[in-house]
Amino acid sequence: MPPQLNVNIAGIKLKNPVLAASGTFGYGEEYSRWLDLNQLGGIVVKGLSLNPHQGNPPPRIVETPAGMLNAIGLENVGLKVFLEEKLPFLTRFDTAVIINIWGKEVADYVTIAKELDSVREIAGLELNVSCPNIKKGGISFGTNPDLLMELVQAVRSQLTRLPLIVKLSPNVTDIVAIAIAAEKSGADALSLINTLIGMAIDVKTRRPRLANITGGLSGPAIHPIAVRMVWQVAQAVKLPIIGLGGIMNSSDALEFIIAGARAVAVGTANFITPQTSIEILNGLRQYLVEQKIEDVNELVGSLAV
Amino acid sequence: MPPQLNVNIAGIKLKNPVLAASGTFGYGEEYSRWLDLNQLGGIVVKGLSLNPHQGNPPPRIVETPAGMLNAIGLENVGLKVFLEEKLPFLTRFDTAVIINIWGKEVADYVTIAKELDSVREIAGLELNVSCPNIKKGGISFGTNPDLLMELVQAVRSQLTRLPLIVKLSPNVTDIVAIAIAAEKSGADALSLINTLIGMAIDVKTRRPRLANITGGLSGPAIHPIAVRMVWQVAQAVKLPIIGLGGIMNSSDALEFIIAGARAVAVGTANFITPQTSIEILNGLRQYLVEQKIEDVNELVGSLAV
Amino acid sequence: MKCRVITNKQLNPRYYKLTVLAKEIADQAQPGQFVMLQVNSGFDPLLRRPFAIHRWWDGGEIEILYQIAGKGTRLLSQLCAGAVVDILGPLGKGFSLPLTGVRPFLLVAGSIGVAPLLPLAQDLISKQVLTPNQITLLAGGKSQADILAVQEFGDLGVRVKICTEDGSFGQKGLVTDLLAPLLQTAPSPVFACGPTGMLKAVAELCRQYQTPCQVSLEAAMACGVGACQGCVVKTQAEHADFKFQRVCCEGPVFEAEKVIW
Amino acid sequence: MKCRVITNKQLNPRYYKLTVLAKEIADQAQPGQFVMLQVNSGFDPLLRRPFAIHRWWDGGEIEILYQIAGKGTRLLSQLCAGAVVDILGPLGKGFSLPLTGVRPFLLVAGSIGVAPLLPLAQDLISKQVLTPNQITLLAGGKSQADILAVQEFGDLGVRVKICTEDGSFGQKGLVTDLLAPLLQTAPSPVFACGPTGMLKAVAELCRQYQTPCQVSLEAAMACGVGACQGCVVKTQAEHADFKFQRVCCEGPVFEAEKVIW
Ligand SMILES: Cc1cc2nc3c(=O)[nH]c(=O)nc-3n(C[C@H](O)[C@H](O)[C@H](O)COP(=O)(O)OP(=O)(O)OC[C@H]3O[C@@H](n4cnc5c(N)ncnc54)[C@H](O)[C@@H]3O)c2cc1C
Ligand SMILES: Cc1cc2nc3c(=O)[nH]c(=O)nc-3n(C[C@H](O)[C@H](O)[C@H](O)COP(=O)(O)OP(=O)(O)OC[C@H]3O[C@@H](n4cnc5c(N)ncnc54)[C@H](O)[C@@H]3O)c2cc1C
Ligand SMILES: Cc1cc2nc3c(=O)[nH]c(=O)nc-3n(C[C@H](O)[C@H](O)[C@H](O)COP(=O)(O)O)c2cc1C
Ligand SMILES: Cc1cc2nc3c(=O)[nH]c(=O)nc-3n(C[C@H](O)[C@H](O)[C@H](O)COP(=O)(O)O)c2cc1C
Ligand code: FES
Ligand code: FES
Repeated sequence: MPPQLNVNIAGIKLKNPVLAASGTFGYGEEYSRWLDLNQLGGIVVKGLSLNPHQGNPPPRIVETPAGMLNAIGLENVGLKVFLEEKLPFLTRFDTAVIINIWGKEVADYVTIAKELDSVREIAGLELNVSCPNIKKGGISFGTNPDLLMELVQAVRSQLTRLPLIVKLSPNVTDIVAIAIAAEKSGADALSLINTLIGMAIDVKTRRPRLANITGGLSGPAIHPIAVRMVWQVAQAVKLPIIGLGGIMNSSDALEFIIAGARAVAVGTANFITPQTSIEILNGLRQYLVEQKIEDVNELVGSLAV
Repeated sequence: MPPQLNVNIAGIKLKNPVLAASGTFGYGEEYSRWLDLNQLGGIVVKGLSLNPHQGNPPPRIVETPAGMLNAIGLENVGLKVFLEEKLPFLTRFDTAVIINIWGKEVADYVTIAKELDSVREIAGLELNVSCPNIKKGGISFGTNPDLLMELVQAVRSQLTRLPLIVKLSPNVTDIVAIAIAAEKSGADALSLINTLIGMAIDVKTRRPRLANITGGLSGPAIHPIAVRMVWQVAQAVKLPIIGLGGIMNSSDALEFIIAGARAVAVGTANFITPQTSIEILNGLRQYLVEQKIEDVNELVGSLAV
Repeated sequence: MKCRVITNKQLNPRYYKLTVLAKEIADQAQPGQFVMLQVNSGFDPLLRRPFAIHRWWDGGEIEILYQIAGKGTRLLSQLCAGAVVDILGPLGKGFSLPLTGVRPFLLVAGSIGVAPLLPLAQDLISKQVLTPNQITLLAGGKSQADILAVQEFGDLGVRVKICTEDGSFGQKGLVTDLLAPLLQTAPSPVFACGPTGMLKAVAELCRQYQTPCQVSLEAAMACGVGACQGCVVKTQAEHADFKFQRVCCEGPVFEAEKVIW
Repeated sequence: MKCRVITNKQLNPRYYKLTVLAKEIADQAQPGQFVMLQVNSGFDPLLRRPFAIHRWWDGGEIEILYQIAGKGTRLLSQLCAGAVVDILGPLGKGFSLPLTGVRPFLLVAGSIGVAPLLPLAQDLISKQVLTPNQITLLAGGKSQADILAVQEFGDLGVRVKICTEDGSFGQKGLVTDLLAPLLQTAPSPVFACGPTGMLKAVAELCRQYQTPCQVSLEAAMACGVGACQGCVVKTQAEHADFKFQRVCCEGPVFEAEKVIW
C-alpha cells in the first residue's frame, strides 16, 4: 500500500504536505506550463494587499552563496484584481489555495482578511508579519510579541471560516517567544521561516546591489537556521507547523518534518527547478516506503535527541 | 606608492586590516606550516577560558550549503597552558595577538580579563558573548542588552591597558540595540558577526547530525547577513568595527570595509584555503591601486546609498 | 529539460558558442526569446542564467552565443560534448514582426547583443517581410573580438556595418555613430540588443528621428517565467506615472518608447 | 597546493583511483597519513575531503583510492586527466612502525580501509622490519566489489585472506571472523582501517588476546590541520575520565586501547 500523505493543517486538508511558498510561485499560472498544479498539496499565493502595490525599484534580486536576496517590495495586483483575474485560474486545480496577506497597519490586515473570509475557494490565510508597522515607527509586526498579538487577535476576530496561519520572521532573538505569542493570540497554525535580512555590495561601484539596500535571504544557505527554528518552536507550541526555508530536495523537506513540521513549502527552489515540489513528493513517498512508515503524520516531530 | 594598509582598532595598531578569526586559526601554530604568520594583520586566538575546557562530544561539525555548522563547545587549553605553551610561539611573529575570551558567568570573564591585562605580548581582548549565562537561566550574554552591559562594564573596569573588543552575536532581533549597549558600557571596538544558530538532521537515522543538536552556522552562506549587520551598526555607533562572516576572498572582505568595518577577520575560509588571508591582502592592495585609493581607511564606510 | 551538449566551441578568448539538443525548445522558439540554463546541478551558482536563443534547427539543436561574464559562464565554458545541462525555455516575448516591411530595417547590436538579432534577420527573410538587402546590421563593440556572427549575417545576404571603440575592426566609434547618419538619411525601424547604455542611446536617436524601435533588455533574473517579480523594468503606464514590467515575460523585447530609462 | 590530475580511473561502479602530481606531498608522505582534497573551487561542496595517501612515487605522483560516498566524491570522479585539484598534505600522524618485527603482523581492512594499509606493508618490507610472508592482509567487505588492491598486496608478496558479507568473494562473513582464529593461534600486532563498527570489533578482539593494535579512524573534518577541533575522538586520559583528541593531527592512527569507543 502506498504511504498515506494527507495532512491536516488546522482544518485545511492537504492531500500531501508539499506546498508552494508565497512569492515564489506567482499566482500559480506562471508555473502551470511546467508542472501539473493538481499534484501540489497547496499553493500559497504571492503576498496580497488590499490595493495593488508596485513594489521596489530594480535591481530587486541578487544571487549570494547558495542563496539569493530579494527586495521585491511585495508587488501584487491587489485584492480586487486577484479575485477577478487570478483566483478563477487557481480554482480550476485540485489543490488548496492559501492566501498570504500583508499590510502596513493592523487595519489593512483586518480589512483584507474580512473580505477573503467569505471567498469559498480559499482554504486558508497566511499572515506575512515581516512588514514594518508604519504606525509603530516601522518595527516589523513579526519581531515584537506585543505587536504580533495585537495583529493576530484583530485578524482572528474577523474570521468565521478561514484558518489563520501566522508566518514567522526569523530575524528575532527568540523565535519561541514569538511563536507562543502567535499561539496565545489565536493563530491556528504557524509557518516558518520567512527570509533573513541581508545585503550585498558591488565593490566596483561601492553601491548596494539592491535598490532597496537590504533584502531577504532565501535558498539553501538558510536551511540549517530554518530547521533549527522549526525544531525549537515544535517543542514549545501545539499548533501545526509549515516548515520552509531552503528546501531543495526531499531530504531537506524531511528534515523539517522530522523536526516537527506537518507540512513544508518550497520557495526559491521553484525558480531553479519548477518541478521541485513533485520531485520532493516522489522522494517523500520513496523514503516512507523504505522506512516502512505508513503515514507521513507518524514522521512529524520524530527526531530522536 | 603602494597603498597604505595600517589601521587602528581602538589603539591596536594593525599593519593591515586582515585578521584570523577566533576558533578558526587554532593557536596560530597549526597554520604556521601553511603561511607566513608575519603577513597577517593579527590573530584572534581560539576562545579562552580560565580553566581548560573539553568541549562537546563529537560529531562537532557538519557541512551545509555554502556553510558549516560547528558545535565545538569552546574546547580550549585554559589560561595557564595558553600562557605557558601557546603564547610564546605566537609572540615570535610580527602580528597583533588578540585573545578571545569567554565564561559562564560575569566573574569568569572578569578573572581572565584581569589576568590577561598584564600580559605584555597581548594587543587586545575580544569578548565572546554568545555563551549562555548560567546564572541567568542560560540566556546568552549577547542577546540581551542589559546582561551585555553588565558584562562589558564589569570587564572594562578591570582593564588598565588592553582595548576591549565585544564580539556580537547575530542571533538577535536588533543588532543595533546590542551594539549601542556595548558602546555605552565601555567597549572600545566591536566585532561582528559570530555564528548563526542552526541545525541539521540525518534523515536516515532521524537524529541530529551534531551531538550538541544545534550548532553555529558559518561560511559564505552567512556573508549577506553579516554585511547587513555591519552596515546597520556602522550607522549607529562610533566604535571601530571588525567585520566577519563568510569572507572567502578580497571582494567579500571589501564589502565589509565599504559597509563600515575598519578591519576584517577570516574564519571558515582558513579551513578551505589556509592562505586565504594573504590572498585577500593581495586582492585588497590591487583593488586600492585600481581604484586609486591611497589609504584603506578612506574606504571604510564609503558605501554610496 | 535535460539537454545534451553537442558542441561547446570557443570563438575567441571571451566568447563561446554552445550547441545542445533541445527539440521542444527548437520547435517553439521565436526570435528574441531566451532560455534559462542551469550550468550545473550544484548550488554554486544557485540560479539559472538567461541566454538568448541564437540559432535553432528542425533537427532540434539550439545554439547559444555567450560571453564569459563571471562564475556561471566560466563553468559553462568548461562543459564538454556529451555533458548534460538543464534548460528551461523558450521564454519571454520576442521581437514583434511587422507583416510587411515598408522600409529597410536596421538591426543594432552591441557585442553579445547580436545573439537574438540573427534569428530575427532569418525570420524577416524567410517570412518574406523583407529581402536580405533591405536589412542592415550595425555591429559595435569595444574591440575586434567583440564583433560576432558577422559571417552568419553575411551568409544571409544581410548588409553588415561594423564599428569598434578602439578602431581595431570597422569604423572607430560607437554603434550610435553608425546609426545616427543612417536615420538622418532615411528613418527606418530599429531592432536593438546590447548593453543598457547603448540601448538607451539608440532609443533616444529613434525618438529623435521618430522611427519605431524595439529593444531587447537585460535584467537579473531568478525564475525567468514571471513568478518572482525580480526582473522588472520601469515602463510607461496609462493611469500612473509608471509601472513595472517583467523583462522575463512581458519582455525581454520592449518598444523603446515605452521604457523609462 | 594545486596538483594536476594524471589519471582518474574507475575500478568498478563504486571505486576509483586518482593519480595526481604532488611532488612535495610524495616527498614527505608516511604510511597512514592523509591529504585534504578540494574537489572544486566553488562553494559546493564547501569543505575539503580527507583521503588516505594510498601510494606515492619518487617522481612525485601520489595515488588515492576512493569510493563514491556522496556529492564530493561524485564530483571527484568526474575529473579528467589534466584537471587541477587543490591538495593539502601530507597530514596527520600515520602508523607507528616498530623497528623490528618480533612476530608476523596482521593488516585488517574493511573495504576502502585498505587504502592506507598498502603503504604500511610496503614500508614494513622496505625497512626490513618484516619479510613479505610475515605480513597477512585480512580484507573484508560487503561484496566482491569492495575488495580492493588485492593485486598490489600480492605483488609485494604479502599473504591475503578475503571475506565478504555475501560470500561473493573469499570466505563468507566479517573480517573479524578471519581475525579471531588467527589471534587465537598466535597473537600478532594488528593494523586496521575501516568502518568504525569494524574497528571497534577488531580492537575488542585485540584487547581480548592482548595484542597491540593500531587503528586508523575516520571523522568529519573541516580543517585537517588541528585548528578547528572538529574531528575529535574520545580517548583515555591520565588525570581525567577521558580527553578529546583530534583525528586529523593526533591521529588518524591511534592505539586501539586508548580509544574510548
Ligand atoms: C534575456 C537575457 C538574454 C541574455 N542573452 C545572453 C546571450 O545570448 N549571451 C550572453 O553571453 N549573455 C546573455 N545574457 C547575459 C547573461 O545572462 C549573463 O552574462 C550571465 O547571466 C552572467 O552569468 P555569470 O555567472 O557568468 O556572471 P555573474 O558572476 O553572475 O555576473 C558577472 C557580471 O555580469 C552581470 N550580470 C549577471 N547576470 C546578468 C544578467 N542577467 N544581465 C546582465 N548582466 C548580468 C553581473 O552584474 C556581473 O557584473 C542575457 C541576459 C538576459 C537577461
Ligand atoms: C583520515 C581519513 C582518511 C580517509 N581516507 C579515505 C580514502 O582513502 N578513500 C576514501 O574513499 N575515503 C576516505 N575517507 C572518507 C572520505 O573522506 C569520505 O568518504 C568523503 O569525505 C565523502 O565525501 P562526499 O562528499 O562524497 O560525501 P558526503 O556527501 O560528504 O557524505 C556522504 C556520506 O559519507 C559520510 N562521510 C562524509 N565525510 C566523512 C568522513 N570524513 N568520514 C567518514 N564518513 C564521512 C557522510 O556522513 C555521509 O553519510 C577518509 C576519511 C578520513 C577522515
Ligand atoms: C522572490 C521572493 C518573494 C517572496 N515573497 C513573499 C511574500 O510575498 N510573502 C511572504 O510571506 N513570503 C515571501 N517570500 C518568502 C518565501 O515565501 C519563503 O518564506 C522564503 O523564501 C524561504 O524559503 P526558501 O528558502 O525556500 O525560498 C518571498 C521569497 C522570495 C525569494
Ligand atoms: C570551528 C569554529 C570555531 C569557532 N570558535 C569561536 C570561538 O572560540 N570564539 C568566537 O568568538 N568565535 C568562534 N567562532 C566564530 C568565528 O570566529 C566567526 O565569527 C564565524 O565563524 C563567522 O565567520 P566565518 O563565516 O568567516 O567563519 C568559531 C567558528 C568556527 C567555524
Ligand atoms: S525573472 Fe522572475 S519574474 Fe522575471
Ligand atoms: S579537522 Fe580541524 S582539528 Fe581536525
